[in-house]
Amino acid sequence: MADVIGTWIAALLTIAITSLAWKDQPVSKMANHIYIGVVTANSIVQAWQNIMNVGINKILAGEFLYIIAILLGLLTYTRYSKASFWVYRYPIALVMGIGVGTSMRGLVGGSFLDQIRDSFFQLAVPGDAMTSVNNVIFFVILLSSLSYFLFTIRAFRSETAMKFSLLGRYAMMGAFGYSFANTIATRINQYAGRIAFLLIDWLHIAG
Amino acid sequence: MATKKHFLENIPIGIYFLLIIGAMCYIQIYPLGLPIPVTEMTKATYRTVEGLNEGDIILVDQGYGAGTIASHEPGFVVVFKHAMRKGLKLVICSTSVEGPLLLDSALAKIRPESQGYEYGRDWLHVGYVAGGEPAYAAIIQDFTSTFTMDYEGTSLSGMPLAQELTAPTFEKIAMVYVQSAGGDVCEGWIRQSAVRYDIPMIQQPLEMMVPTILPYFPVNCQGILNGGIGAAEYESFAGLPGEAVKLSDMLSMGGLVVLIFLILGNIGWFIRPKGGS
Amino acid sequence: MSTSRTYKRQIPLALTFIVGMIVTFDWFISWDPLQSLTTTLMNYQIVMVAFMMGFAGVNLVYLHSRRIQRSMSENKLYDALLSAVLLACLFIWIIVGVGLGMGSDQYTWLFNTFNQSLSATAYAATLFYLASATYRVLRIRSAETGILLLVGFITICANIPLFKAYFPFLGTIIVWISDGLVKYSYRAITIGVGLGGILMGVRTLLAMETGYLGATEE
Amino acid sequence: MELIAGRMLDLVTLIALWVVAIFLIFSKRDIWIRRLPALDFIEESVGRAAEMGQPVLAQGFGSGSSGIQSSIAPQIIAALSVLGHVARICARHGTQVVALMSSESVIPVADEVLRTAYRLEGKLEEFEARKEEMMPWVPNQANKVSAINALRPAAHIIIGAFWHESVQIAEAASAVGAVQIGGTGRLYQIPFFAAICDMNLIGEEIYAVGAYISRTPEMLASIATTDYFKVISFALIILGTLLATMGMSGSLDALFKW
Repeated sequence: MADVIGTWIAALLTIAITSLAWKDQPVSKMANHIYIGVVTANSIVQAWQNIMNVGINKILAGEFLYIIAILLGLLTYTRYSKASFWVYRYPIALVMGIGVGTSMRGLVGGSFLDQIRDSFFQLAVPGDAMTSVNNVIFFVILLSSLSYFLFTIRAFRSETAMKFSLLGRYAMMGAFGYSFANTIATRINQYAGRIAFLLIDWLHIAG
Repeated sequence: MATKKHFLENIPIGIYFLLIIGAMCYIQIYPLGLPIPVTEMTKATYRTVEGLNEGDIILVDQGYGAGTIASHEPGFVVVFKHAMRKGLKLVICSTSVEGPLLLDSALAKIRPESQGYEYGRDWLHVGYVAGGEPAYAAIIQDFTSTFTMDYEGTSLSGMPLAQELTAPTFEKIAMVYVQSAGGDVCEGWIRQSAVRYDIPMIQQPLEMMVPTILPYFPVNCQGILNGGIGAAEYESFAGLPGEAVKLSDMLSMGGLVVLIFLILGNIGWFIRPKGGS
Repeated sequence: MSTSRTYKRQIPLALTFIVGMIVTFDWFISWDPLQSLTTTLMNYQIVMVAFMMGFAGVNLVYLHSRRIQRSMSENKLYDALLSAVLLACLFIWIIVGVGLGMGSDQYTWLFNTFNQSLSATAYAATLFYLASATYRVLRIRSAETGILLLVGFITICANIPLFKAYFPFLGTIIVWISDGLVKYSYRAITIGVGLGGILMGVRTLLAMETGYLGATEE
Repeated sequence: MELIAGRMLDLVTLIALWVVAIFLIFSKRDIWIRRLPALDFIEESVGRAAEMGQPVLAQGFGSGSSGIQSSIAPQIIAALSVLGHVARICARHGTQVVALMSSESVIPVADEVLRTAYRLEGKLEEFEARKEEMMPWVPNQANKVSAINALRPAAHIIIGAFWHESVQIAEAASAVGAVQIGGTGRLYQIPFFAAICDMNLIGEEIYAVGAYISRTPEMLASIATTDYFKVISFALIILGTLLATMGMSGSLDALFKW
């Protein structure tokens, strides 16, 4: 019984949210408000499980240093007090430092050095004209796109250099076309999932 | 903007939407079952999993929410099934708050017990993990110092698979499989596991995010599944048909309608009499 | 005044710098104490961020309780009802999820019925905005949009199994596009974004990006 | 305690980046920066809107908890620099400028930016009188679309940080016939702006435009530092390609495995 009611509610909510694309009206507004409430609540519930798993359980098991983590976590809520707002800065400063350090150290290898290392093209592949031509094209695409993002180097402001970087802009536009079309595929896929739900689980038409 | 639009540009948007929905419903009821051509990228993903040895451990970030379940769940199911065929072990965590709650639906399609897979020995689920990139680094450095219990609240100390993951965890993981709708998540995992420890990695981002992961392929990321399309290809290439193959017919029909309207709109725009600037 | 400034501003900024440096050098130096310190810091981070996820809830309570009051006084009853329902959902979900546990049948039912259908549809419904944009706005206005449209057109075709099955050459073209055009033009963007991210880190650790400290006074 | 083999080049590069950045920031050198065509386009379209007496709408100033305290802060700051520039043109012509606010942490900063713009044009009282309608609080997406429909702007400046609302707002503004300039550092949203907007800024270009207008020394120094390293990568790619073509890439590979 609970399943049947659940399916009906889910189906009606699906339709209500879809209608939002058409026009903003009372029913879709209600669905939207429920949505915000339940999504926020779920993330709080999951966060709670995380605090238990990574923090409180360890304290119970005797790792008392994790009391500091819990305290720091609680201190974040001082941001709602005007007088002791500054206390909030301690945990956020730690979070910021750890986050920045973690991403910075990985960016050097991941988005700089490894990217260069993977860009050494063999421009003349013996006996494979097609690959050679492609490699020359890709080499030009990469360099021209890269030169498009030079803003403070005067040498790259000559007319030829600007034309070269314009080539990069065109290449990127092509890449955006790919991305755009892929987004359409993503959304159709997701909507297909909803239609499958409506037709199979709710209306039992197809299967 | 002053010129009048040609009627081809002015078909009421409601009719257009109904056509999309109608076409997709129609094909769901009367499916075509078209063959799915498999791209090189999907084959590379398949080969990465196929190249692992029996007993190897895969770390899975089942980081999808309900919003992208149609694209991601088939990808999770098919890789899990493939891993079972190969005798691989799976450790599942999730960087999405909705991920852990969606696992049951995927497990119902996988049914690990049917292959003799035992929870705690062959696979494990620790649930959601907050904290972003530092969290991935913590997991990959020392799994057992980060987690104390699994998603259901059972202590990890009694689970043989968890005990295999003591520090240094990165030496014990044979592959990382990331599924996410967040770019920071995908690239964060690449940096903390693939760049740092050269652990083989496959990813299933959404179709729209693939371009941002492509620069890492194949040096840091050995395989990319192109969202739901990639999952469908994997299903047919691995011979493990599932949900994604079914959805791909709807993708065909929906895409076709969008394509037709794109062409109509442009034709209308071209033949519209242009006045002034 | 100056001591309060030290506590309220300078120590937090110094903390960011020190912690950032510790975490950064852990990548390059193999030394067990350093490694266990960073792992602990990262575990702390998980707990702190988990706590911060509660902010969204507090903000909602604050915003919507005010809205209920205002709507009631202006006699907009439906608006008040909307906010009330939102808050009711928030509390019911948290009580059931934390009280009975996330794995409980009750919470699973709530999640599968509400969260799943709403989230899935909210994202999927963007399809319609996207579709209407493709139809009403996407035009060959210039060489740039022409290229964008051409590649987009080929990609939509290649994403449709129907076409790919009958026109095998689409497969070859799409591989050229994705593994060549897209990969290398995005690589230029990746390099730029990566360097920009590092510089953002440098500025943060040097206390030049201090927005995260909140209110600018003091 | 020892350095980890295979990460030497990473370490050297990171230290080099720090050194160059610190040098450029603290040496207070005058850094030249290219004027982007997009800026001309912004001035032109805002000017036209002003002549026609139609409002200019700007958005992209964060969303919810992703405000000035989050990792997207540089994008918001760039967006605010552009807003200040646009607001001055509007103040001069007496045109309405509207900046949609969706993150609380940004409001005080945006207030300051608009106030400065109006003060520089000697119209501070006008700002004080119409402050409320200049910075409406529009937290969610559906409301952004209705705000566009209600205002019917002639120019729509969408520079800053955007999430999946990008398609909706760009489509809605295009339907009311606004000239649009889009740009964001959030990569997934760039394609929509590229497809829909009349002029678009790709990724980092928004920081360059922001720095060109605001002339903040740290920001200029950051852009210059990244530029130098891009030139280095440029040179390394050419060198590596030459060596690979001649079949002699061994030594360079060794460098990257150092």
